[in-house]
Order: sequence, then structure tokens, then C-alpha cells
Amino acid sequence: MNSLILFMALGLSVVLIVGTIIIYLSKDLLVAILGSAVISLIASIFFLILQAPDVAITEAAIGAGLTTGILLYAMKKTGRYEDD
Amino acid sequence: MDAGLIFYGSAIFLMVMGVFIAITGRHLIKILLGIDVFDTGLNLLIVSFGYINGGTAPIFSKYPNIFKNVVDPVPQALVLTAIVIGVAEMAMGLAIVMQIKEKFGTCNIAKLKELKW
Amino acid sequence: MIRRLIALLVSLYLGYILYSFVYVHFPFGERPLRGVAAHYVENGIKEEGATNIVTSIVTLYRGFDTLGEVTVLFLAATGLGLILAGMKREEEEKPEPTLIMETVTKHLFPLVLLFGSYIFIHGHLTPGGGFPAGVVIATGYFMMFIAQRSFTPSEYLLSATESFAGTLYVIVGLLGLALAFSFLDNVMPLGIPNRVFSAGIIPVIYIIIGFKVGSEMTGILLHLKEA
Amino acid sequence: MVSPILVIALTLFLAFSIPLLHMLSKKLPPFVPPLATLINLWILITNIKHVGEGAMLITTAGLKPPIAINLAIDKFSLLFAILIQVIGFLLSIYYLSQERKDMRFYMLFLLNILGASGIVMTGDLFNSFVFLEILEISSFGLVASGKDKKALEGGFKYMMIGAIGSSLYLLGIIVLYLSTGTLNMAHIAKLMPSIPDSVKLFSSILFLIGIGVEVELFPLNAWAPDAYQGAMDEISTQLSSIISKTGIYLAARIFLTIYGGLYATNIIFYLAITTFIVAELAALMQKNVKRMLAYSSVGQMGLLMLILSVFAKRGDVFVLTTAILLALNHAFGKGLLFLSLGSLTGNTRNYDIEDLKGAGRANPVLGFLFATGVLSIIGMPIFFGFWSKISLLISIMKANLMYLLALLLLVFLVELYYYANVIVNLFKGEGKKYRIGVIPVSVMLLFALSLIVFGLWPHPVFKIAQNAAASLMERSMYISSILGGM
Repeated sequence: MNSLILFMALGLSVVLIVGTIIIYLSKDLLVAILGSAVISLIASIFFLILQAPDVAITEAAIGAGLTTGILLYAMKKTGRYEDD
Repeated sequence: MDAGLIFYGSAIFLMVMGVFIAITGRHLIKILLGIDVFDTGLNLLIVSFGYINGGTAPIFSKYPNIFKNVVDPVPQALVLTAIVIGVAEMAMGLAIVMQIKEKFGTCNIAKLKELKW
Repeated sequence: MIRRLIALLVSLYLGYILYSFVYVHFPFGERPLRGVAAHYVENGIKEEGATNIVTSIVTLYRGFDTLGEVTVLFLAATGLGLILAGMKREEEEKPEPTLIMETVTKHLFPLVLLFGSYIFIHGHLTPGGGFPAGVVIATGYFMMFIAQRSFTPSEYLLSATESFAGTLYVIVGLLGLALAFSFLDNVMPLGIPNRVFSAGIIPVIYIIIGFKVGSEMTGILLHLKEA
Repeated sequence: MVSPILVIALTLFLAFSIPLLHMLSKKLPPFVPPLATLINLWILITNIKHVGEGAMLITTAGLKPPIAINLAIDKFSLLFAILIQVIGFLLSIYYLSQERKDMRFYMLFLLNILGASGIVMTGDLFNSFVFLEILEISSFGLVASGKDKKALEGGFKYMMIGAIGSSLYLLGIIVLYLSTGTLNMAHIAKLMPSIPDSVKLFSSILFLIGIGVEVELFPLNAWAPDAYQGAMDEISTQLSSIISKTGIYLAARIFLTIYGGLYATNIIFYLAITTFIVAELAALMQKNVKRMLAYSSVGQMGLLMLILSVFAKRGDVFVLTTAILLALNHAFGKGLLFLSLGSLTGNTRNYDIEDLKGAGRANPVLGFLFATGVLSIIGMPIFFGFWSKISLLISIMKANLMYLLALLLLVFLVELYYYANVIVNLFKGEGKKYRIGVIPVSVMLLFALSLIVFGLWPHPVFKIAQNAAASLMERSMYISSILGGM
């Protein structure tokens, strides 16, 4: 792994950390769900860096795409804000 | 820069935060999100275990010129399974949450007090 | 607040233990390829004919797991339907999709389906395979029933596809048992690696999985939409 | 010879084909689970004579064990597989008497049986994880399928703990894979001496967390009483008779076969003894009979883990035999209790001890069935439970563990007290009479009959359990029969 990729990974991991903190703090579930989608997306980039293209595609399709979709449907039913 | 610190570190950080969100979350969907984050971290950790320095993806597009140095394919295959299982669990959990919302009228875990010690 | 802080500290501490354990015993990137993994990399193409080693592990070497994995998805779709059945439906005001959205999705839909089928047909050559392909197809349907006013896939057809693909998968496995005395054996000719028609039953399995996952995921999304 | 892999393949085939059958005729789906379990039972019974010393090897994908997934069936797994099919068959007959519009329930039920049989038959660690997930996810669905408040809450709690637990189980598998380079159970067991001690300890704790959810060990069993109480009565039967027994199987297989004598013995011992005492005391406090039965189930699982942790390391076949007998007794006895309790309350889902007053006198058959279950669980003579409890006490005395003996006797007295309380309540005062169909009564009678028959002629069961325990202890035999001369 060359240092450029590592530097990129470092930047992405900072985004990961911010993402989890946003999920924890946000009272708006929409923001939290989008946060988890971003985390899945970054994880799929990490899989690509780690030479696992199969996992990367699956994580991008399932983790970032489909899971977000079903979560959004569920959120529509259960209400968007945490304090109800 | 230490590659191990970045990949292992961010994977384990995701796991820790996932458990933390699942334990302290009050909204049921937040709890499921925590479990999802935990699973993502675990998958990242497993794939990082399989990485081998200088290895390429285990796909030999120029057969029979086999390029020997590849990363471990087994953890990748296992993670594929784990991802799919994770989404299945999530779907099941969301179905339960939606029914809870309908029956209890709330998704706050502190207000689910039907069963007591 | 104090309880949350304690929870955070405890989970951070557990994470630290895990990190130091992992760091000492499995240093990053320094593990040699050994055990079954070495066997798969060396003999994978000879034995199963797929140039993507992960694919041959997923569909054949550990094909039994994949059958279980398909079952888990099937289970999720079924359980979701069972639990959500009988929920009150709320008729809410649906925002009208714009003309642009309707036109674009109409023309994009066949392309998405084509892309999905491309992924699962080339599963043994390129990264991807049946699971992401099925999800891509489901996303196509998802797009359609968000953007089109009068588009509802037939639940009957979805359920039939799902069920038929599942039974077909088991039958392919049993074929191996009948012809080679081993469940899920690669009984078809391997062909020349790197061609589309190669690798024996791998493309067949991935096509089945693609259909099955596609119909299951579409079913899940449909159930959630209608709940 | 019929390959035992057909147990899994055919069950899956039938489960997948239920929607197609439903399209043919709406009456067909309820008959699929009895058919499937009956075929499975036949396949397993024809295979009894093929399973000799060591384990029977069934390959998949045409390759030898460490390379591809294999099934490994020894007498221990065969016994549990048959137990699962028998209970599954009885329950699926029971379901025939109920009107259910949703075919998806039968699919979930069948897949639950499939997950349990997969766990007991597989010889591959990761494969056991996949089947564990099938078992868990279908259990969440079954528990929540009651769709009232209690069922949903119990289901959600189970899901939360189960999801994290099984993820840690996966991490344990990966740690073992990284240190041995294989996922095959026998191969890992063979390479076990080469693994550093800290890795062994760490992975065994991860496994313990994963399995602890299933066997309801102390910090991980918060879901158990809620799920048992919230679920429908048949589902509670399934939880206590199939799912937790599968957990015990998995614990024995992993800690005995793979780790070769429990590795984290002390941890398991303290957790199990806490589970046992706390659960039995909690059962004593309950006003709700179903919750009381749930706590009693948790306590029994704690007792089983306790026996495993204390005696397995000594390689004592006799004690393992008792553990298996206890598990069998509990599977049939608790199953009977949950089923008959449901009928005694007239399916009102109101289990308060006050509401049960006189129900036994008003419905003598049901009262008799409930009493049979109770008597067998507390270990009265002529019932099956007697033999397991007596041999347990004898073996503890032989091992000279007097403090354990005193503790067990004390807890058994507690058990006796709260069960007697329920029985007295059942036969005192006037209760309501309920109509009950032929099928449920005959299923419960079969449960009760098995308890009495095994109690009067314990010898064959004893022999079977002994063989199973012996094959569990023959670790080197298991390894060599799977890996050949490797």
C-alpha cells in the first residue's frame, strides 16, 4: 500500500468517526440513517483498498443502498424525530 | 504511517461505537442502527485480517499467467455471507419495530414496559 | 448522563482490549497465505474453473453456506411478511412524481435490469456475483415504485419466482448428489477459464441466486412500502 | 444408504416450495412440516446403523474435509437430530389443529427445525454460524408472530441480544481461522495444541458469549423470560425443547470437541451457577405461571452448563450421560408443561396463578397432563426425570463435591415448592371448563406417555445416552474419522 492511499484512508477514517458521532447525537433519524449509509459507503471504499472488490460491491449495494432504503421506509412509518 | 492502526483502529472504533449506540440508544431504530454499525465494523475487521502486504485481489484475469501474491480469499467469502445475514436481521428487526410502533404507539425503549421482572 | 459515560468508557476499554489482542497476534498484512486459503488460490482454477477465486469459494467450496445464506434472506422476507401482515394501512397524500422523474426512470429501468443480469452472468469472471446483482435488480424496482404512479409488481409473480428459484437451487445441489455422490458438486464441464461459458455450475448457481435475491429484496421493499 | 444431507436438502426444498403449494391449494401448507419432519426422522433412523465409532463423514462439493464443508455425524449429534425431529413432528401435528391463515408461519417453523438440525449435523464452524443465524432469525420471527405487545417486546429483546452475540461468535470463528488456517471443526481440534494460550482463551470467551445467548447463561439471558412469556405457548415449547437444546449441543461440541475439555471452565462455572440459583429463586417469586416456567427453564439450562463445566474436564462419561438424560427429560417435560398450560388457560393468554384456580379439577385430562410434566421435571419415581436426577446426585456424591450436592438439594427443594404451589392451586376450588380438540390432547398424551415409558423402562434410553456421551468424549476418534490418516 503506498502512502497516498494510506493518507486517503486516514482521511476517510476521520469521516467514519464523525459519522458515528453524528449517528449517536442526532435526534433526527433521517440524519442518523444517512450517517449509517455514509459509513457503509466508506467501508466499501476500505474494502476496495484492502483488495476485496467482491465485498466492496456487495457492501455498496446492500449496506449503503438497500439497508438505507428499508430503513427509510420504516422511518416513514415510525416517525422522524426521536422524542415522541 | 501505520496501516494496521488505520484499518484495525477504524474497524474496532466502529464496533465500539456500534455497541455503545445500541446500549444507550432510546429509539428502537437507533438501536438497530447501532447493530448495523457494529456489523460493518466487524466486517471491516475481518477483511483487514485477510489483507497481505503487496497482495492483489484474488481474481486471475490473465490465466494461466498466475500472479501468486494474492490476499486471503476466505475472509472475503465469509464477509459476503455476513453482510447478507446482517441485512436479513435488519429487515426482521424493522418489521418488529414497525409493529411495536403500531401496538404501543411509541418507539421509545424506556416506554416498553409490558414485561417486568 | 453518568451511566452513558460509564457505558462509553467500558465499551472503549473493551475495544482497546480487542485492539491490543489483534495487534499482537495478527499484525496487519504479515500473515502468510496458508491452510485452505493456499489450496484455494493454487488449485481453485484447476478444480472449479472460475478465475474469481472468491466466487468459487462462495458457490462451491463453501456452497453449502451460500445455500444457508439464501435461506436466511428467504427467512427475512418471509418473517417480515408474517409480522407486518394485518397492519393498518394509512392512506397518505403521495407527492406527485414529476414528469422528468417518470420519464427518466421508465427509460432507466431496463438498463438497470440489464446491468444486474450482467453482474450475475459474469460472476465467475469479475467481482460481484448473485447477491449484489439481485440487489441491483431490486433497486431498479424500488426506483420504479417510487417514481411511477401506477407501478406495482405482482406479488404473486414475485413469490413464485422466489420459491421456484429456491427449489431450483436445491435441485442443482441434489444433481451433484445424484451424479457425483456429493451435494453441490460441480458436475458440469469446466470449459476454458476466462470465458463466459466456463466454470461448470457456478454461472447457473449465480443466475439462480440473482433471481432469488432480486425477487426477495423487491418483496421486502414492497411489503415495507405497503405496510 | 440414504445420505443424511438429504435431511437439510429436503427440508429446504419443502420450505421453499410452500408458496408454490399454496398457489395450488390453500389447504396444503399445514401438512408440509409434519411430512418433512417425518421424512427426516426416517432418514436419520435408517442411518443409525451406519454411525459407528467416531463420526460419519458426508462431503459437499466433492472434496475432502478441510477443503470443503462437510457434515460430521456421530452418535451424540444423531441423538440430538432425532430429538429435534421428534419434537418438531409432535409440534407440527399440534399446529394442524389450529386455524392459521398465513402460510408463512409454517415456513418459519420449518426453517427453525432446519437451522437446529443443521447445527447438530454440521462439521464446519462457519457453517454452524450460518445455521445459528437461521435458527435465531426464525426464532425472532416466531416469537414476534404472536403480534401482541408482549410477543413483540420479547421478540425485540431477543433480537437485540442475539444479533450482537452471534456477531461475536463469528469473530471467535475468524480468530480460530486466522490461527489455524482452516474452518473445519475436526481440523481445528487437531491443530488446537499449536494455538497460543491467549488466543484460545480469547476465542473461547467470544464463543461463550455467542452460545451463552442460546443457552441462556446469566448476563445474556435477559431476553429469555420475556421471550418465553411473550411468545405463544407452542413457540415457548419450541424455545425450551428445541432451541435451547441446540445451544447445549453447540456448547458441548465447541468446548469439548474443539477445545478438548472446557477451556474457559472457571468462567462458565461461575456464570452457570449464578444462572442456576438466580433463575430458580426468580421462579419462586413469580405470580405468573408461564414466567415461572420460563425461569425454571433458564435454571435447568444453567444446571446443564454447570454439569458440563464441572465434569467434562474429568472425562467422566457417566456424568455426561446424566446431562443428556436431563436434557431429554427437560425437552419433553417442559414442552408438555408449556402446551398444557396454554390449554388450561383456555388460550386466554392469562397466566396468573389466581386465574388458574381449579382449572385442573374442571379439566381433569389437562390437569393430569400438567401434573405428569411437573412430576417428571421435579424427578418423582416412575417418571423419566427420576432417573436423571438420581444419577446426577449419585455422580456428584462419587466426585465428592459435597457443597455442590447441598446446593443442588436446596435448589431442588425450592423447585419442589413452587411447582407444588401451582399443582395445589390447579386442583383447588372451581374452575372453568374448556373444550379442547382431539389433536392437541393426543399430542400432549404422547409427550406424557414418553415421560412415563422412559421412566418405567429407562434402560434403552440410558444405553443410548451413554453411547452418545461416549462418542462425545472420544475426541481423537472424531478427528481421525473426519480427517482420515492426516
